[in-house]
Amino acid sequence: MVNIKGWSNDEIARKIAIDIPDGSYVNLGIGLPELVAANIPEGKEIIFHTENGLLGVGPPPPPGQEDDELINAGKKPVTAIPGACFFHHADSFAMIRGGHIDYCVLGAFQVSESGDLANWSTGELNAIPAVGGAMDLVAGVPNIFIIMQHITKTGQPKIVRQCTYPLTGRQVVKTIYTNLAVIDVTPHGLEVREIHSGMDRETLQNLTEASLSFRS
Amino acid sequence: MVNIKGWSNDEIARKIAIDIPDGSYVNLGIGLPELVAANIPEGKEIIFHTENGLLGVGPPPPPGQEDDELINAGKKPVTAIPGACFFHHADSFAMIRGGHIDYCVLGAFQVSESGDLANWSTGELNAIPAVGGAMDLVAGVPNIFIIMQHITKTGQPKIVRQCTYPLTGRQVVKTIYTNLAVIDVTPHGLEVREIHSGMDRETLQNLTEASLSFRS
Amino acid sequence: MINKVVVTAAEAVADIFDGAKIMIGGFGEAGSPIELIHALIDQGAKNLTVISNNTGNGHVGLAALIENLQVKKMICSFPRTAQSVVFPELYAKGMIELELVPQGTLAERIRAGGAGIPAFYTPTTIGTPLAEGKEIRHIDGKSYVLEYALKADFALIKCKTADRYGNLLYNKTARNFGPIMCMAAKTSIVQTSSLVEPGEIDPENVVTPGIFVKRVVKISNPLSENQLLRENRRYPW
Amino acid sequence: MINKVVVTAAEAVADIFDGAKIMIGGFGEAGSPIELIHALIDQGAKNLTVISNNTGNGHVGLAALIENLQVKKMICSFPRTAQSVVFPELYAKGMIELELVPQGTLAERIRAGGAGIPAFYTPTTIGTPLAEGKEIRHIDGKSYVLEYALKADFALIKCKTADRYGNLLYNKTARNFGPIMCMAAKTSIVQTSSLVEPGEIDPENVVTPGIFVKRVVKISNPLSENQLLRENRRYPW
Repeated sequence: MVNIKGWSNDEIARKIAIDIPDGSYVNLGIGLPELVAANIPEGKEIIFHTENGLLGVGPPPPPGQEDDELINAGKKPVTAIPGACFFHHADSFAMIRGGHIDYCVLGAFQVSESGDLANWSTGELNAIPAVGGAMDLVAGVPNIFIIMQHITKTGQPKIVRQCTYPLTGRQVVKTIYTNLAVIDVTPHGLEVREIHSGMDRETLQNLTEASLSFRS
Repeated sequence: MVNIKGWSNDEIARKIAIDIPDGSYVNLGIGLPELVAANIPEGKEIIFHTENGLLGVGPPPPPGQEDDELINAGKKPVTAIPGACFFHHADSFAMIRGGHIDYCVLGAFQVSESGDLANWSTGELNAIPAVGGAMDLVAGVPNIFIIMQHITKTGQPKIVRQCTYPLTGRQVVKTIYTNLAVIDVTPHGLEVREIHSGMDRETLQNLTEASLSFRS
Repeated sequence: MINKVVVTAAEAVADIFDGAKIMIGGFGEAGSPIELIHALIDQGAKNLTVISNNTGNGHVGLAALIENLQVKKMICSFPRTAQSVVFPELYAKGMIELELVPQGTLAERIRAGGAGIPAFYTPTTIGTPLAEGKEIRHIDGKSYVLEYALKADFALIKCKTADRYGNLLYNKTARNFGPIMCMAAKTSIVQTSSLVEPGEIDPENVVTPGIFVKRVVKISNPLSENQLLRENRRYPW
Repeated sequence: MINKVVVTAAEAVADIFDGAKIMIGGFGEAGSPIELIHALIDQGAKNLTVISNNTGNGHVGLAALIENLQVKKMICSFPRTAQSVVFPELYAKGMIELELVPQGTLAERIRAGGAGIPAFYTPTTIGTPLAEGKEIRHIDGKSYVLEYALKADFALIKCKTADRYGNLLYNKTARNFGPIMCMAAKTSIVQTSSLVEPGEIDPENVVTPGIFVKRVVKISNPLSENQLLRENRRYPW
């Protein structure tokens, strides 16, 4: 195991926020991905979608002003920006499945070298399966970004040749943002676009089961 | 040919209006069927649907108060009752196809003894085909009532063994209201429920290609 | 005169029968028709199949219905949430069935049920274990699974404003599954905080047209599930 | 900053290319985006496939586009109305193709195109000539035909109120195909009588969410097709 911490979660989220073009419609998964919203650079206007029926998600409300009926997909209280709109679940997933949401940022258990994603089940026998909207998002949104730690808490690689966990979708991931590197999924395999300054290529490859190429 | 005129169009429409239960949701076809709305008995509340996106169609507006953007399926100006609502075409046909509209009243070129309906095309070679919402209505609405003259202008029967014109739907008609009789389509064939006082059974049968039975 | 208003929640759910298929609105707490669910607990119908996005929280609302052993099977997309304890326990014991459906497919199947579309193709689940055993079809070079419509005998829905025709307005993200469940259920039962005269809702703004609604009950101050959870309440109390 | 407002109708339709598939809103006159259509006549794109419920009236709007020989094929449910003269003439001469689609199937195919549903089953047309050659499937004892989604390169839509995000409100029965066509077209172009600031449209009342709209043009006082017909006008004038 390597002791490098690499970028903070906010730093990773910031990289994603920079890569998402001005004017995009974006859905953020529950947990880490939610950090992206707070890291959008000044002057860039991004519209956030939450699959439970709101386009134009604003920042969290001030304490005491939470509304039980204004929440995001993670069931956390949010606000609505001026110009927002509410709609029902079939319309919300029409936006997703129909390819209208430009970017989606999700967490992951595993990503494979061909961009397969496993993020809904660790396949444990007694666990209750729960999928939510993840499979719809990867099936419908053209640009799937993954935000995650590069390895598991026990040091296992999360970027693998083949996912061993049940898949959320096949060949769906576009770019993986970890604490150690930014990696594009290309037709020729995984290509490292950026590497943390405390990392060298060999160490990064050692922490990654799938083989990496490096942009020169 | 027989010279009996039978019931007036308004009298036929009135019979239909009496047969539609209080509280029903009803779609009226273009032309003759529109007469039903004006003949609803006092005290009965019927909600009229028009497939171009309005539930709660009211009476025609007073002259000079027409609104080009408040029309019915026949493109005639209408009004909206208090409690009406507007919606888009996919939602409107969800009401129709989903079985939510209780009754639909349509005109017909021909009705067969098994309840087949032909009302969209006379099959002429050079005619431009045009179907509108008729096939959706007969596929989705559980109770299809037909309002029409018993025979054509040239004396041909319109109630036939087999439709010769292209079908709108198979086994869809529930009751036929003509100027001469009210006829139910039953599993045992056509059953005359009411006959115009100037008509006898034999004459009616002579004006009808399909064979009729009579409720005793 | 059309008047879909019934006076009590008990009256509204009285004819729900053993073995009924029931859609229950809500995404987590938002939109959960808690008073109608409690009335159903009092009423006691058993062997229900419930279609709802989640499985309830704590020991109130949908969780209490499950805890009361009235539910044979859940059809949902996300059966565990932070505060969901009842379902996981019964599921581990094999005392309740689960049909897991991706959220968008769940919504589309319900909408299809209401719209008279018996089945449709969707890209969701292709290449995953949830597509196993399903019919797959290739259209224009992409793969899709065949999914069937969902319908129900009853729907229990919460809204903000209603009139006697059953026209509905919802509140913010509490709208979620309400409109499509009203479409897909034979008998849609709606609790509303506010009851108005026909025409008071602008016809341009109606979210659920009255044609999709059978009964409306006024519940002026609906309980807050979050509040009940904080107070550790259990239904029946 | 997101700003979908473009200044002129000419600019809004400038990139419509020869051979494009275009959805045009409206049910008869109601909702017909007459200024956008006239801009498309001025622009001159040819060999268009047009998806619209009707084929226009008199010699203005959609009828004028057809008369100007820019339309190769119409996909519609009702190609003849009392005042439709141009299409019947060209059709009789074999100068324009027609795909006839029942109105509800047309609406559902467009909605499917916008919702990422490639195909679905419907009971409409079963037993009729319009089902000939189509795949038929039996589900729960009933027969259904398979219908495919409709998508388009562009949509031309008329609305009442819009903001710079492209959130839209419509006027009465002029809503008709607008919301679903905005969903199904890659580039939805909308003319609006009124332009407001974001937030002025209540988020509960938005009919078309801005995500489905690419361009908005303000046309304060749109022409009345009926008025033009009464005056026997022809476009180009």
